[in-house]
Amino acid sequence: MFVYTFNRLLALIPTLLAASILVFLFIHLIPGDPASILLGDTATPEEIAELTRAMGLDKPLWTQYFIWLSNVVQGDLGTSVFFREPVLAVIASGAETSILLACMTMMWIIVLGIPIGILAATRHGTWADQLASGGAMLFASVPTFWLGLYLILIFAVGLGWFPSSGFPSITDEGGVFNLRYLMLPSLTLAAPNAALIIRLVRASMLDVAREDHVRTARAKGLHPARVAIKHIFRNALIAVAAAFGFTFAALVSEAVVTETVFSLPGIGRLVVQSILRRDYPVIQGVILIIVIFYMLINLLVDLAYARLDPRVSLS
Amino acid sequence: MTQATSKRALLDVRDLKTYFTIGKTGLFQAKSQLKAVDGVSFEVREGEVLSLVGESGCGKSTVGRTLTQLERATGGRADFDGQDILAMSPRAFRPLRRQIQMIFQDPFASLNPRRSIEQTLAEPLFIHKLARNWAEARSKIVETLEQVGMDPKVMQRYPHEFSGGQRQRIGIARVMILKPRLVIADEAVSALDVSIQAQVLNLLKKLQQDNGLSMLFISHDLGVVRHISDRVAVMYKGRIVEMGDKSQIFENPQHDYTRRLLASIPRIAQKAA
Amino acid sequence: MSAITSFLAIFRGRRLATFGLIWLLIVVVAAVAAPLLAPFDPLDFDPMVRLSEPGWPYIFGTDHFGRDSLSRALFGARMAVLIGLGSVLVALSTGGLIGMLSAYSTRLGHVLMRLVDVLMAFPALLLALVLMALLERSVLNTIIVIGVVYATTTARILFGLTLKLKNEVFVDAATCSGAGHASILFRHILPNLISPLLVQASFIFAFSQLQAAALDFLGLGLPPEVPSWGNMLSEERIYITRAPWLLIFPGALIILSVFSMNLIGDAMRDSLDPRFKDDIAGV
Amino acid sequence: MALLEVRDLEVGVAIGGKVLPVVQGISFDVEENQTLGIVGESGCGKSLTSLAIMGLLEGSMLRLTGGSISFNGQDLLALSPRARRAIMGDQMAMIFQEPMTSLNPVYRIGDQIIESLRQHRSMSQRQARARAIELLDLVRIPDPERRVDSYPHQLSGGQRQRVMIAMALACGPKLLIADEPTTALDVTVQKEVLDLMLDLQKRTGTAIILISHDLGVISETCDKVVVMYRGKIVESAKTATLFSNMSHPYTQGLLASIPVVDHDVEWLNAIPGRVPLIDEVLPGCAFHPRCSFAQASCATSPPSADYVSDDHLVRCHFPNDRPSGGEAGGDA
Repeated sequence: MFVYTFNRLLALIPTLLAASILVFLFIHLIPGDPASILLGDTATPEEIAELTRAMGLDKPLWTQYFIWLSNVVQGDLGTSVFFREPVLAVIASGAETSILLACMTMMWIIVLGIPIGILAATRHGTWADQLASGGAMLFASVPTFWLGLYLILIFAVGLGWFPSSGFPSITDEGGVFNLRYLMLPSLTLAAPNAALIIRLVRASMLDVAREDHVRTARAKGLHPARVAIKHIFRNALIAVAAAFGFTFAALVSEAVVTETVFSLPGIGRLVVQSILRRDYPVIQGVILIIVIFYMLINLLVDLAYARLDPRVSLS
Repeated sequence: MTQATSKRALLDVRDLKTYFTIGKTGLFQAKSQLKAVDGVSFEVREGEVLSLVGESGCGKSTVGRTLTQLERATGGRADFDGQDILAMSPRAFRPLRRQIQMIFQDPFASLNPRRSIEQTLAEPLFIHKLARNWAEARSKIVETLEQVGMDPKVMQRYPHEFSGGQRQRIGIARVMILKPRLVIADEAVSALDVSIQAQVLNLLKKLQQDNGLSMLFISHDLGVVRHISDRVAVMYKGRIVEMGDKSQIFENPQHDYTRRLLASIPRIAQKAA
Repeated sequence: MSAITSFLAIFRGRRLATFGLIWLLIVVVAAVAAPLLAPFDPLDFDPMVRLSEPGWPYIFGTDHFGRDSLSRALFGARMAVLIGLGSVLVALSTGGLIGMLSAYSTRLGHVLMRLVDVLMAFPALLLALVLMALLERSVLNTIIVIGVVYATTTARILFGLTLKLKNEVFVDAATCSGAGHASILFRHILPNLISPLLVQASFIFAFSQLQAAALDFLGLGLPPEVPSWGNMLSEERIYITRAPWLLIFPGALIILSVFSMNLIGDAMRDSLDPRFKDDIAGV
Repeated sequence: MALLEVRDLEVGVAIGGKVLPVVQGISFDVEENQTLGIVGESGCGKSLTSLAIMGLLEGSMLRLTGGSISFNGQDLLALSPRARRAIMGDQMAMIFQEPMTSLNPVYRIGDQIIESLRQHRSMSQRQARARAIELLDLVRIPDPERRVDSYPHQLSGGQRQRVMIAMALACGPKLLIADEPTTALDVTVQKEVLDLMLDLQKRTGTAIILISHDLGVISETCDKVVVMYRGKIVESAKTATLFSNMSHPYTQGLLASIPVVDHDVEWLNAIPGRVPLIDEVLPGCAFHPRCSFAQASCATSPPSADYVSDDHLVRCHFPNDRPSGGEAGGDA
């Protein structure tokens, strides 16, 4: 297990390096002088000269890359044009909101997606199945922001059950009750993804149900519910686990929209605002961090996958 | 059945080796090798049927796939009509493919589901320039389909419209249409039901005799092997453990493995016969 | 002819998917005939009638500039079809070719699929946002960006499918007949990829609508003056309480179209060869 | 009274709103300590018959449309699903054709045997594990204490089939249904597995239904044989009687189609044509289009199954008007 994890981490390095080159090149793809792009419109010629020297912007591209990379490795992602603060600090300020939002969303996805998926598969062909799988497909077809706006209209403006926007930290007054601010955003974000998981659980279970070993399990005289959970769902979980990596990617993408709809101080909204503010150092930093995070998530998914399926050899 | 010993070798295989690299998953893991075929020598003479018989994983199919360049040989040589076909580049080997043809096991997988029977049978004709136009191709297709016992009217149909036995006949037609000199039959009747297997086996035997074909017949079924071969080679773990005339292998087996194989076959106790 | 009948056969006994097909036909007709069908110019604004409720002559009501919503929705169908088809074209042609060639030629595959892996390390909408940050807001750029995002997944899928097909016995059989690489790739492998590609195309079409709407909403998609369903939602979102119809109509149009396309894709996937089904992750 | 009595069993497959018959009027008895062979080519309905007896048809397009199954004096079809499950895996067990896919890949083989044991016997986990090791030893898996913790993919095909047998025998069933148990195995392994099954039968007295397409396997292992063609029994008899006095043209043709290892045959006496499709309607004898003895009446009226001698049942209009056995047997 350890050796496998280590091997997998090593295998990430080339992809990560390649991705970092793309992220590095991002600044250079923008028309204009990199130093003025990084410093924004208000920069003085002295500042530009200083940055050009510090980042080796007058040197060949690959030298610039290594200077940038060594800065990144030391935690220096540059300075935000808009905030005049280190990029890492700017990103960190949005981390709490985004991570909590992601966790709550994942909870909804699992709590809603898996049981409904199992229900649809075990009641295959009945009205319950049609309702669940048809409903899931409908939810997967709804634009996230549209759903968010209507949830605000109904549950925040109309019924007043939940706040409509913003998120004070859970360390502020209110403590964990501040999580109610994330109720509607997490449901919004969960809806399309839970829908995908419902469809996936159902489809994988129907596939597994046709396999020979399920017939063996039934021939033992096991109760159908036991066959469904222990033999069908357990094996279908392998395919579902593999999809959680994609779900995470979808989550990151849709979080950008959701955080914007609900005005949450998270990393997603930071990306959009930075793009609109042309705050390129922040964009670059956020992308790099998300890519690293995404790769680690995929590694976790692979490890979980290997645990779920003994045929995947870990040695 | 002719006495084959006097005939000249059409295919002469010497010390054939085919290894596969398997199981490299981590950076620190050594590659391991699977020696599927590990030093096999035999010859197929003009007009004879040599069978390669053995159990699953013994490497018999890999021999056939290596000789048709579907797998790359690791070592050894195979002289077809005096030329080493293993040393040839795929491009140089291509013209020779007309003479060395292969029949596959699975009649459901060996025909492209998106191509009609006519398209499937015409393709080799056009590749090897045995037909200049569709009219010529069609007349050859009709002739070959009749040869394998199929109604030529089925030409426009697609593989899914046929049963397993019919598909295998089409597969044989694809081979016979090129008038090859050597046919490699890889478990050609194994996937068929007994009554259909008998039909196809009779057909193969008749085609072989009528055309004086040389055949390398790869099979796990000793009954089938006895029925069709002149000589038999028994394979075990990548090597040939015993080779000889059919009568010798079946009546007077020398190697322990051959004996065990023969003893394992369930016999029909038929008193009245 | 038989291709059409066998396509229609998929919808036999599937009422929802048939409904989806009909709805999409309506959208296509609306897109083609928008100038004939639209009662007003979609860009013409009349401050006198701003935010009028649905009724006569403004069947879907008017927006806060006083533009006719129905006319904008009809021209929006144009954008929907254009973006859908465009993204499909970009994704399938680039991603499809990369995936197919990579699987067929192992050496080329190593390089190309690494590149795809790297691109896939960027979550979809994020990749689109970053690309849009570099580009001007325009219809063509939106199409290219969404197409590129789905080109990566398409390449992955086609890589897997081609690898499977390459190992099919009928490919071996064609090799033994003497067929060359081009013939194997285009006569033997490609025809077997058509149906999976169509399924993939229908899912890309569906997703591209959602992505385009999201980009519009974030102010990074089509130029604001272009009448698209996403822009209609984006511009009028602050009027959600005063004029809810302004968001309901375009929202419903997007949902119905995406839902229909998903239903069609799902129906088509069900009719696929079971071996290929798992490779295509749709809804 | 026999252990298992099957009477007029009918199975249909639901396709496009219609139910097509795929198994029709199957009747036979299985006694304790006896092995009954069911032989036929693919699509003849032999596997469906076994699934119907076991109670595994539900949940698919297949329906049991008629007949009765009495097991150990109980009418199985009258039982509640719960009572039926209490018999499955306990008094009646089954092993399947594909040893590679018939075990759940994600569980250790020991746990899969233990699951069977604890489903029907009140046993502690520890007791069940000890019993699982005993069972693995019984089916001659080497080093059972260690192997009990193996996953299926770590075993060979033959070993997996032994595990399947161990699992089936876990609760000491009165009837074991083996559906093509050795078809996917090599001949040497086949022999070992068949020998093992017969040996265990000798010790436990279990009745066996062996389903196979291989007349050789049937001939070597069974006491009684049922030959099926297109969903019906065409001939059944004691093994010795059947193989020395084959009376149905299909059975004779089947035998003549097999290339034997013990002597040379120039041409096989193959049955012409192919098995009719399930939606083809044949008003007369289903075999008549392929039968070289067919007469006009064969095409129009279906033959009934009649006894030609004690225990020897044949479904043919002319069971005695032809030279029997050897003539079509194709010896050269």
